[in-house]
Order: sequence, then C-alpha cells, then structure tokens
Amino acid sequence: GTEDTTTATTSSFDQTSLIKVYTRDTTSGTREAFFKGIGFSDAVEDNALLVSGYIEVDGNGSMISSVEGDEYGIGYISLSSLEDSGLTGLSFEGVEATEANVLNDTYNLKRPFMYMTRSDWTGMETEEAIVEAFVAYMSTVDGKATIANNSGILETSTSDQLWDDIKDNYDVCSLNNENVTIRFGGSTSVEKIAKALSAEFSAKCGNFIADHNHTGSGDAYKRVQGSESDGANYLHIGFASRSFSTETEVGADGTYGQMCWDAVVVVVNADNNVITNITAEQVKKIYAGEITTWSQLA
Amino acid sequence: MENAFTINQLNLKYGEKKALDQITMDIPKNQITALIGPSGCGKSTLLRTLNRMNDLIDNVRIDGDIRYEEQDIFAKEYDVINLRTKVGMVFQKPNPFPMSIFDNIAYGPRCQGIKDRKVLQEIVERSLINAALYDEVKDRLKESAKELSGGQQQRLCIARAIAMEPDVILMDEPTSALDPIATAKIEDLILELKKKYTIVIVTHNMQQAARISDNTAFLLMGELIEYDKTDIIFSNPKETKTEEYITGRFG
Amino acid sequence: MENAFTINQLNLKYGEKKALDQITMDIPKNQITALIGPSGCGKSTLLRTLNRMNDLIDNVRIDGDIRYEEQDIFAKEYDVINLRTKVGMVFQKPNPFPMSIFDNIAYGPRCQGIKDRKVLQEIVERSLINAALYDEVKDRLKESAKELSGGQQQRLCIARAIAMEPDVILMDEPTSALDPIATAKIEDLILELKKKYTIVIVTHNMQQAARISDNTAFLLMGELIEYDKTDIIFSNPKETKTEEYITGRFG
Amino acid sequence: MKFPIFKIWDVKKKNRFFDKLTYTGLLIPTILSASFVVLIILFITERGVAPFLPSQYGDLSVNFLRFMTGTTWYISPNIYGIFFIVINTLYVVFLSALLAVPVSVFTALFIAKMTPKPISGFFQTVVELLAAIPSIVFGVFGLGVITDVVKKIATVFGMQTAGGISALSTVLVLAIMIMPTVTLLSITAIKAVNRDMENNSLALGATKIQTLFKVTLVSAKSGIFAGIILGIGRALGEATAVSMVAGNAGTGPDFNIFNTTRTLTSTMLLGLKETTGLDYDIRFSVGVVLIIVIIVTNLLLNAAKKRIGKFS
Amino acid sequence: MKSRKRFITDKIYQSLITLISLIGLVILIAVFVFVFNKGSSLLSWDLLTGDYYSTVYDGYYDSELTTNLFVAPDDLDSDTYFSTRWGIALKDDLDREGHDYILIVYVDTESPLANLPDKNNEGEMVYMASGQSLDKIIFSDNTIMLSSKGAEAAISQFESATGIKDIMFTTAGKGIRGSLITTMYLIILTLIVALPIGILTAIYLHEFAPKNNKLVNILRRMVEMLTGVPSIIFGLLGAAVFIPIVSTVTGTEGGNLISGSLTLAVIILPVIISSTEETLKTIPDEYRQASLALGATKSQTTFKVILKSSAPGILSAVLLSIGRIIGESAALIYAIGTSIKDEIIVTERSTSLAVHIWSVMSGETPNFELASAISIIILLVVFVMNLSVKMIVKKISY
Ligand SMILES: Nc1ncnc2c1ncn2[C@@H]1O[C@H](COP(=O)(O)OP(=O)(O)OP(=O)(O)O)[C@@H](O)[C@H]1O
Ligand SMILES: Nc1ncnc2c1ncn2[C@@H]1O[C@H](COP(=O)(O)OP(=O)(O)OP(=O)(O)O)[C@@H](O)[C@H]1O
Ligand SMILES: [Mg+2]
Ligand SMILES: [Mg+2]
Repeated sequence: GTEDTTTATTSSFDQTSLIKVYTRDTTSGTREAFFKGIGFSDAVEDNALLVSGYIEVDGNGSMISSVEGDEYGIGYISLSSLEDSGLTGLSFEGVEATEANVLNDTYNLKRPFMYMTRSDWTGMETEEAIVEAFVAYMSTVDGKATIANNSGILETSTSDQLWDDIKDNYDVCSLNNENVTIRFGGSTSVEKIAKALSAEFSAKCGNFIADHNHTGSGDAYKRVQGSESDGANYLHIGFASRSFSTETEVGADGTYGQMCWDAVVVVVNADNNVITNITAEQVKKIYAGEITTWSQLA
Repeated sequence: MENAFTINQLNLKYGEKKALDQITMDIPKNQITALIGPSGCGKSTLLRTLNRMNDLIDNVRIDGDIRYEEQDIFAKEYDVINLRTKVGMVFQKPNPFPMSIFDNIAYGPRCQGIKDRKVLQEIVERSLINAALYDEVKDRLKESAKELSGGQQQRLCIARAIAMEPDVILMDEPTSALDPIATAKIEDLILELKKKYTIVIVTHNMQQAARISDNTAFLLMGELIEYDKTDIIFSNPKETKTEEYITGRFG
Repeated sequence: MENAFTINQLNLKYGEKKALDQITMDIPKNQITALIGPSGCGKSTLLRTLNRMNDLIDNVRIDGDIRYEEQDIFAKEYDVINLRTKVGMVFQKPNPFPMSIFDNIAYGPRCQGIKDRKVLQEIVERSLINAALYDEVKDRLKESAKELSGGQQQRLCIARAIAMEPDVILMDEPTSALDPIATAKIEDLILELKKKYTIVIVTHNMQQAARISDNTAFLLMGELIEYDKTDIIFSNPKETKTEEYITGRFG
Repeated sequence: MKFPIFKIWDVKKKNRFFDKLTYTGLLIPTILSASFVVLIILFITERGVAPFLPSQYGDLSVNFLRFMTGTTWYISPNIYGIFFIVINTLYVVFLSALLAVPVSVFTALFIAKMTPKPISGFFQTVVELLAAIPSIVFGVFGLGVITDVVKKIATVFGMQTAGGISALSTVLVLAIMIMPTVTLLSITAIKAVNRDMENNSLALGATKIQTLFKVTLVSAKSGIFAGIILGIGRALGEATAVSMVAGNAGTGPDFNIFNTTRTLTSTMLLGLKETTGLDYDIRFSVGVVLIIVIIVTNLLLNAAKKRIGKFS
Repeated sequence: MKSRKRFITDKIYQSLITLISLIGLVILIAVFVFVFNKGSSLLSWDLLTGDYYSTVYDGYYDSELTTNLFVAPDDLDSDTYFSTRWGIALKDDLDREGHDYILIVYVDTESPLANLPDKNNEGEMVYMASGQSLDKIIFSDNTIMLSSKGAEAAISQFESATGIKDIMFTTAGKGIRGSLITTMYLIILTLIVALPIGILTAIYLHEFAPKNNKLVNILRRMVEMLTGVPSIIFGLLGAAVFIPIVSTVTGTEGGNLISGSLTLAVIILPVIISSTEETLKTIPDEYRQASLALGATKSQTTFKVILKSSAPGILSAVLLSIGRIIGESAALIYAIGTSIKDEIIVTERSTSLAVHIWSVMSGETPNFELASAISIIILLVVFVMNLSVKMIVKKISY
C-alpha cells in the first residue's frame, strides 16, 4: 500500500501485533551505521543477537519495498531515499532526521561516503591527472552543489572556491579527453552522486568517458588498491558508503577522503500511527527482542 | 440371418475429399466379413466408421446411416462409449500400452469400473486363453508387454479386445506387420473367434480374405463395387473390376 | 557362369545368439536370387552381410568368408565404402531422405565428390527413368520426397541406389509395405533391372519369389536348407522342410 | 550404359581422410564441453574449502562440523551454520514442486489435448514467453502481488507474516517460475505419445479422460519427469527472485510456511558484493554445498525416473 | 447405469483439469498483466532508441539582462512555473528511473537562455530548449539553484538573478538502446560460440561415441552436471577465467561482451547438447542405413542427412537458448559488468537488458515501472524470435 491507501487502513492498525524487524545483511554499511548509532555494536556482525523472526534484506530498495508491504514492520534506510519511499521516518532521540541536524551533530545515525583513488598510476598519467582534478572538483562550490543536489549531506563554507577559480591548476581539463575512460565504481549507495558528478565534470574536463561499474563498497578498496587493482575490473576511483576498514582497507596516504555524510533513518510503515519518535534504547530493545509488540511503545 | 450392422447410403468426406460414396451393405452376425480393395479405397475409413473412431478426426463429415442392433449409431443421444465396448477393434500395428501384460488386458474392464482383483484375474486369463496366448505368457503376466514379439503383441491386442466381451471385432490388416508363422496363428485364432463374435476384417492379402472370410466386399475409390459371399467373389465375380483386381497377379 | 559373391562357411553371431550357421553359397551375376524362410531365420542378416551393413551393429561376430569379385570383403585393408558403392541396397520400408526428390538421388554421387550440376542432372534423370519413376515426378524434382506415395517412395529408393551405378542391388522385402498395384510396378522394375544388375532379394511372399527370381535359397534358423534354381525349389524341392514351407498355407 | 565419372580416387581418399578427422575432431568439442564442469568445481572448491583451513584463516577458520550441523547463519567472527539452510531449501523446493507439477502437467494436458489448435497455440506461446522472463521480474511480481496474497491468507489463519514475506511466498514464486519449464517439457512429451495407442484405448471403450490419464500420461511420464527434474534444478539454483521474498531467516530449520526462510542461493547472493575475506569465501562454501545438493537431488530423481519409466 | 456414472465422473475430471490448468494459465497471464500494467506507461520509442547518458550542456550568461518582460504562453499547466524575466517555464517531474528532476517546459525564443555561450569551449554556444532537464545554476552572486529544491524555488531564484556564472542542463537520457544492442550482440556471439560446440558434442555423443563406453558416459555425465550449476557460479567462473583470457587476447581491460558471451555459451551449452541429442534420437535409423548403404562415409551421413533432418529440433534449442541469454542476470553481473553504455564495442564493457533491470531494481530506490517496461521489451524480443523461429522451422522441415 502506498500513500493513497493510508487513510483507508489506518484504523485497522492492530497495536497488539508483533513488531516485525527488518535488517540489512551483515555486510551492509547502513547496518553498521545503524547498530553503532543505537549503541548495539555487537549486532553489526552477529545475527544471533537479533530477535528471532527478523527479516534480512539485500539492499536499501528491498528494505523500502519490504517495510512498505508490512504495516507492522520497522527498518532503517538512507535518508536520501526517505522522501520517495512512502515510509514514515522516525525522529531519533527527539531529533528529526534532517540535513541540518546531521551537520550540527545532533542526529547521530549517520555514515560517511568515502572515495579512494588508485595509488599506482603507472601507465595512466592522463587518467591520474583527470582523477586528481575530479577530487578537487568535489570540494568546489560546484561539486558540493551537485553532491547536495543528489542528497549528499555536507557543509558548505564561504571559503569554498569555484571551479572557475582553480581550473587553471588542472591543465588536463583544457585538453580534449574524448578518448580517455575513467573507471568509477564501488558502493551502489554512492552511485547516483558519482554519476551526477562525473557527468557534469566530464563536460568541464575535455569530455572524458565516465565508466560506472558500481558493485558494492567492498569493491572500492579492492579494485583501486587491493587485490583486484590490477585485475580485469580495476577502477580509477572507488566509493564506499562507510569508513574504510582500518585493518583490511588501508589506502595510501592522500588517496582517500570523505565526500559527504548520509543519514540513516529508522522507518515504519505509513499506516503505523503508534510512534513518530524513537529512542536508541527502544530501537535496541526492539532489535534484541525485548520489546515485541507495538502496544509496548504506544 | 441376423445382421450386426445395417449400413445405408453412407457418405463420408475428409474436408473436401470424398472417402466413402453411397455405401449400402449389411454385415451379418457371427460371420467374418472381409473388406478388400486397393490402397486408399476407403477400407479403413469404413471400418472406423463402424465404431465411430472417425469422430476423433477433425473435418470428417458423415451422412447416411448405420444401424447397430437396430439403433442409429449417429443419433445424438447414442452412447458412443458403450458402442465401443460392444464393437472392439484391432489395429494394423500391434500397439500394447506401456504396462504389464496383465494391466494391458485388464485395462478395458478397469475402465468399466471393475476393480475386484479376482474378477480381473479371471477375465485376463480367459481372454489370453481365447487369444491363444496364455501358454506363452502365463509365467510373466507382470512383465512389460513391450517385450513380447510382434505376433505375440498382436495376439495380446486381440486378447485385450476380447476382454471387453464385445459382440463385434473390427480388424484393420491385423497381420500385415507379422511374419507367416505369426500370421497363421492369428488366422487360426480369427476362425476360432468367429464362433462367438462378428468379425469385420480389412486385408490386402487376397488369399487371406479367401481363406478366412464368409463374405467379401470389394471397394474402389470409396465406392462399394461388389459385395457377396466370399466364394462367389473369388470364383465368379459379377463386376469386371472385381475380377480384374482379384485375378491380378498379386497374392 | 560368373559369380558376384562366393560365400564360404559363413557364421554370424549377435552376442551369444547364432544367426547364421555355416552358410556356403554362390550368388551368380546378373540373375535374381531370392532368400526365403520364416521370420527370424536370418535372411536380412545374410543380406546385410553382403555389403557389410552389419558392421554398424555392436556385438556382431563373423567368421568364414565372402568374396566379392574374387576379393575377401572381410579383409582388413578392404575398402568397405567402396564395396557399398558397388553393392547397393533397398530396404523394407521406403526411406527417402527428408530432402527434395532431386537431392535424394543426387545424394550418393555428391558423396563421391561429383558437384557439376549438369552431370548430376543427367544422373538423376537417367536413374529416375531406369526406376520407372521419371514420368510421375519429372515436374516436381524440387519437391519433398516425403510427399510421394509409398510405392513411389520405394521406386525413388531404387533410383537412388541405381544412381550409384552399382553392380549388385540388395533388396530386403522391398514390397512388403506396399499395396498390390505398387508391388506390381516394383516387380516389373526388378525384372527390368536384372538385365544390368545382380539382384538379391529377401521376400516373405512365396509367389513373388516364384514369379521373379532365378534362384531361391531357403533358410531355416540360420541354416541354408536348400539352394537351387527357383523352378526346382518350387516344383521339386529336395528337402522335406523346404517342401513343407513352400506348400504351407501361406502366400 | 555406365556413367563415366567414378574415377575420382583422390576424392575418395579425401572423404576417407575427412571421416577420420571427424572422429577425432568431434572429441575435442566434447571434451571441451565436459571440461567446464571440472573448471567450475575446481574453481569453487578451491575457494569454498579455504574457510575451513587454519592455514588460510588461522584461528578464524570455520569449524567444519559446526558448519554442517549449525542452525544459525553468521555469528561474528566465524560461526556459520548451513544445516538448517539446506533443510529449508529442500523444504521450499519440495513444496513448490508439489504445487507446480500437477498444475503444469494439467496445463500441458489441456494445451496439448483439450483445446482447439489456435487457442492451444496461443497458450503455448504464452508459456514459452514466460520461460524467458528474467527471474528478477518474478521477484518483483512476488513482492508486488504474491506477498500481498500471502499476507491475506495468513490473516485468515490468524497468523502474522512479515508483510507476506515468508516461506509460502518463496514457494509460490518458485512454483510460478518453474511452471513454464515443466509445462513445456510435458507438452512435448504428451505430444510425442503415439496416437495409435490412444485410439486403441478409445476403441476399448475408455473415455477420453480415462485415456488421457491411463494411457497418455503413463506413456509420457518419462518425458514429464525429465521436465520435473529440470524444474527442480532451476528452483534449487534460483537466486535473485528468491532472495527478494524469502526474508532470509537467520536461524532454523523452520517448517511454518508463514515464517521467513533462507535458501542456499539467497545466502550466497546476500551481500556477496559488499563483503570480503572469510565472509566472502564462505559464500563459495555455500556454493559447493549447493552444487552437491543439486547433484545428489538430480541423481536421486534420475534413479526414480528410471524406475518409473520401466515399461515404456 | 454404469455408463451414466462414468459419464459423470468423466465430466468431473474434465472440469477439474480445465479448472486447474486455467488457474495455472491465469497465474501465468497475471505475470504478464502485472508487467504490462506496471511498465506500459514508460514504454516509448524514445526509451527504446534513446541514449542512456544525457548530454550535459554547460553555459553562462554575463551580459546585462534586458529589462524586457516575457509573457507566459497560455497553454501552461497549473504546476508549471514561469519566469517573466528570463522567459522560461519549469515543472517538477520524474525521470525514467523515478528520480525527481526539473523539466524545462518552455523557453522563449528571445530568452537569453535559448542562446548561451558555452562555458568550456570558447566561441561556441549551447541552446536550452523544452524537454531538457535543468540541473544546477551558480548565479553571479554565488547563490546556487539546485534541481532538488524544485521548480518553484528555481523560478523564484531566477526572478531575482542578474547573471549566471554557470548553468548546467541536460538532455533526457535513460534510454535503453545500448543495452538492447548489447543484448542482441550477446545473443549472436553466444550462439556463434555455443552452437557449433554444442551440436558437435551432441553429434559425438550420439552418433560417433562408442556405446556403453565408460569414458563416454563420464563425459556425458559431466555435461549433464553443467545443467545443475546455478548461474551465479557461472558468473564467478566468467570473471575468474574468461575475462582475463579475453583481456590478454584483445588487449582491452575488464569485463566485455566477449567474456559475457563466453560465459553465457557455457550456460546454454547443456541446453543445446541435450535438445540436439533428443532430436538426434528421433531421427530414424533408416536414414543412417540408407546413406551408408549408398557408400557415404559416416561423417557424410552425419553432416548431410542427420544434421539436416535435425535442423528443426536444433532451432527450438536455439529458441530456448535465446530465452536463457536474454533472461540471465546473475551470471552477467560478474562476467560482463553492470556499466550501461551507449556506444557498443564488443571488446568493451556494456550490459544486457536483464542486468539493466537488475541495476534499476538494486539501486537506492527500486523502480518497478522501468524494470517492467524493460521486461516488456524483453518479452517482445522473445516473441519476435519465437515467431520467426517457428516460421523457419515450418519452412525447412520436409
Ligand atoms: N485423416 C484423414 N484426413 C484426410 N484424408 C484421409 C484421412 N484418412 C484417410 N484419408 C483419405 O481417405 C481415403 C481413404 O483412406 P483409407 O485409409 O480408408 O484407405 P484404405 O483403403 O484403408 O487404404 P490402405 O490400404 O492404404 O490402408 C484415402 O484417399 C486417404 O488419403
Ligand atoms: N541387431 C540384432 N541384435 C541381436 N539379434 C539380432 C539383431 N538383428 C537380428 N537379430 C536376430 O537374429 C536372427 C535373424 O534375424 P534376421 O533379421 O536376419 O531375420 P529375418 O529372416 O530377416 O526375419 P524377418 O523375416 O522377420 O525380417 C533373429 O533371431 C533376430 O532376433
Ligand atoms: Mg487402411
Ligand atoms: Mg528381415
């Protein structure tokens, strides 16, 4: 049921029903941000701690369609997709999930979007120059505007420069790069932002070809500096929707950084008229199986 | 003399093609009637009409009538299934079902709703004995019927037809796929069956017709050219066409 | 009189089953030799041995020898493919390839590497004329051979064999699937072909053997019971078994 | 008169040579075709075995026994239990076959024997087209339609499902997915039944339905069974659609059709691209188990098929 | 009496079969209806033939803005906003992937926007026109217009703006032409590889291989086992084996059409082998004997008679394979990748319609409509293939 059916079914919401708990799988960056944010870090990689009968879904999209189909469900999604999702986003600890609240650090369910470039550029000097320019572009007024336009959460400051101001530092962009392919990849969550950035930056940088092959955050490090960096699916720049692991994904200095933030928001079905706000304590109890029915929250 | 079938002004068309043309003939009870004629003359078609197996072919149009035991078999309320239990049929190529010998013969009775194992056993045995097959297969009733030789398979098919206790048995070139020894056995069997059943047989083999049948009908291009006692047809046919065909060099 | 084949002490086993037992006989050139005998006696087996078609069956063991034009056909270095181009074969069921009439007949020559369209055209026409089929099909050489009637198909198969210019033609019950009129045409054709080719024919039809063959061999359970001029076999056989079989009620 | 043409000995030699060449030449593609399975098995066992080797993962290596008998999937850092997943997979696939087979066989009967030609041609084309729909579309259909239906069914039974996401939905999606395959192969098998045999049955006074059940189906059973085997193989190997409606339960086995479930394939697919290290390799171990399950099922079904097809 | 009872049971069974099979057919047709229902609104010629990537135009406007006021055309909808100073009408809309964007509804011919200097190529111009999408503007005062804020906000920013440092607008994009062409290439390349290997293997196994030979049985078993391998595993094989091989040979990098085709070829191999073998089984032995008796060699017999007669059966195998190729996604994600392309080069990456659907469905916000629209196109392709193969079969079977 989408928005149009809400009024018809609201009255039928049965508070004595069991809460159905939806979670992403253990590899998900969203899951990591969520469980860490609610103070339930052990559950990031341990399904056994979760209430029995939880449902594990394979992506943000599945999460949306699943909770959309279950009036008694609870889950968490990326803030960027909340608006189109048809779900109700809950305030967390009394703080509404908004960009402003993320930036002023009052809203704590969030995760960083990261990028990492190659460290070994042997034989790809032009590509290196373009990627370097691209990274610079991400922190210009222009680049930040585009990131924000695609739901990335970031701070702008008056000291930000325009691309016009710095483009002369990047000679490569005044050349014709129509035959150069830059390979983007990594997280699917960052795909939309990355595509928007590359499309407009290509126009500003000699029309290089942007080849996007987004297969997951795990491939970001793997394909730029890790085990597959010389393999068939190597990338020039990869994105991750979480921090790079300090053990297994250590990139060379200066090759990685944060693009922006994404917030995670706890969602319930649009028919759910029980709550609009939830505390970390409550969510934790729900996911651990200590709170099992909606009436306990009413 | 009583008739099993009375055929009157029977016409049959496959689409636009006329296959039977104004056939009128009686088929007497407890005799063997042979249908002969060159290939494509309509023998099989006529035979299949007698138990309405032609119903299964699209595009068949029939007029005229056939009476079986005084009843019009084309009448709307006529029970075809019942007709087929009374008028059994044996085909040119032996085609037992992919089941055991026992199940093959019990098939018809079972379709009639007979379930009692003992009754079925009795029917199977009797049919096999009547079809002169019992001694050869009595020890392997549970084995696949496909493992029998061609001649045995054809006798099995006859046994299967007999098991229904029909009044009439239609046979379409029942021996043409068999070797002479198997043929001889089947011919003996047919002569034996005549005591109890009315038999209509299609054959290419002039001598077979002469040897076993009481009456012979000669068809040509869908028309019934001549129909008479077998000895008359073979010794003294009225029509020159019949004579030409009979005395052809074939045998 | 010259011989096409000289068969000496031929034994053949399918696995453990003996199918031919010490066969010794000569097959004279440019005559028609008929093989008769009850089903399963080994007629087809013997025939297939003559052009080594038995090679295709697993588990066949042969000893003894067959000489074709003085050469041992079982010799290691003997060229089987060549043998088969010299010794053509026609089967019981007409089996044209699913191609046009023309391509059917041109098939053999093409396999020999003849590509010239004109030459092929000539071969096809001459073969069809020799097989007495030309007039019936000359306007539709491009049409599928499957659309011909059974008798026409069988003549097509004969034409196909003739197209190879063989010396011998083996025929395994070539008319048993045909109606009498088609049978007559084929018999005429066989008698015609005899002028050019050596013919060995297997038949169930005693009268056919009597009508067309020069020599007749009677086999029983893999053994050659009697082999002689056809008129002697049919009028005055030496063996009682032969007599019993010939005078049996079968035709 | 002889045709003056058969003197071309070199052509004959060429033919003979080509014939020899063919014999050996054909062996090459055959061995090539056969070798792929070796390649696959080597490739995935190489990775699939790694998680159990202390030499690869040291203290983190997975305990094989616990892996094979476990009833919980993934507890950090190295506890993976696959036993319940195998059971759930077989359970779900069994139920979907139970549903799909009769419907498919009846549909095949209907199309092959009970409808006039133009209509049956239309239906057959529908079924053929469905066989080509990408499986993800069935997943979408499952999520959009089937889960809704299941949710309602559950309410009737007084149960609460997770918005319809459940074993039952998985069963239904799989059943719909394998129906085209089973139906098409059954149609082929039924159409191949000798018409004479059916006529014989009718001539014995059997009704059309009796003939269909007792003769046609009996004669076609071997072909129909081949279709069922293929369908079950497809159901076992299906990943995309299943993972959308299964719910991926973390523990089990669970035989309640209204609860969520987890299959081997959904386990492999889930997070495959985000994960690294042990958690990545363990998915290949699941793949090995899946292949073994498929092969064993196939062997058993084929043995059953041989027995069923005894008389035909 | 008996006969009457039988008549009734007969009718009951008959209705039962009809009922159950109709239920089956209704469910199957429901899948169709669902797909059509969801997808038909997006279906258009543009979707089929359009580029996936939109062309980005990047312009600026630093001249004095004339004080002329533009007049809105009178056919504008109520949800369309008009700037009298710049002569442009905007509206919020959803693109084919379901994302919000600002649609340019109208640009006055006199509008400065209709004719802007190109920011990146001196001396050239870019032209804003209706149907394009407005993405981002940096005005002279460094205020920024973002499409995510909606059309109304954009217009109000326009109304107060004096000059534009940077304006980016794009063509519609999101077309599937590239994926459609890739799919066609995949079908052709895959069949080119798999058909000969599959048919020759089937011929060997059925015609040439010694009967009851242990080794042959093992080979056969191994081929059969391929049928059971889930496609996701084929994908991993493709990534680990075929991509490197192709890369080495062609000198290009990464997944490509060829490696994808090779992987698909392995997937359909068992289908082709088993259907061809089934067909070979149905060819009467008489043909083989007749041919051999004419002095043909075994290979001549096989290739001239047997293969020719089995052409209809092989064609239906082709049909089955095409279905499989078109529908496969799990394997291709690994063996060719998910990058959607507009210009298709066989040695480079691009992706098939099924993977395109997968991308659409696995993004942050799944888009049922586009997925369904692409499915309809897949169904149409299969339908056309289906009909043509059936026609060819009719033609070639004697
Ligand atoms: N199902 C059918 N559809 C159309 N025409 C048919 C059909 N069955 C038979 N015919 C045609 O009707 C005519 C009579 O056929 P029928 O089979 O009765 O001949 P027949 O005398 O039994 O021949 P044969 O001795 O070859 O069996 C033939 O011309 C035949 O081609
Ligand atoms: N391929 C085979 N494998 C095993 N046994 C065979 C094979 N072909 C024939 N036989 C057996 O060899 C014997 C002779 O068979 P053959 O076919 O030569 O007889 P025939 O005289 O031609 O009989 P018919 O008149 O029935 O054609 C028979 O007992 C038969 O069962
Ligand atoms: Mg007939
Ligand atoms: Mg024989």
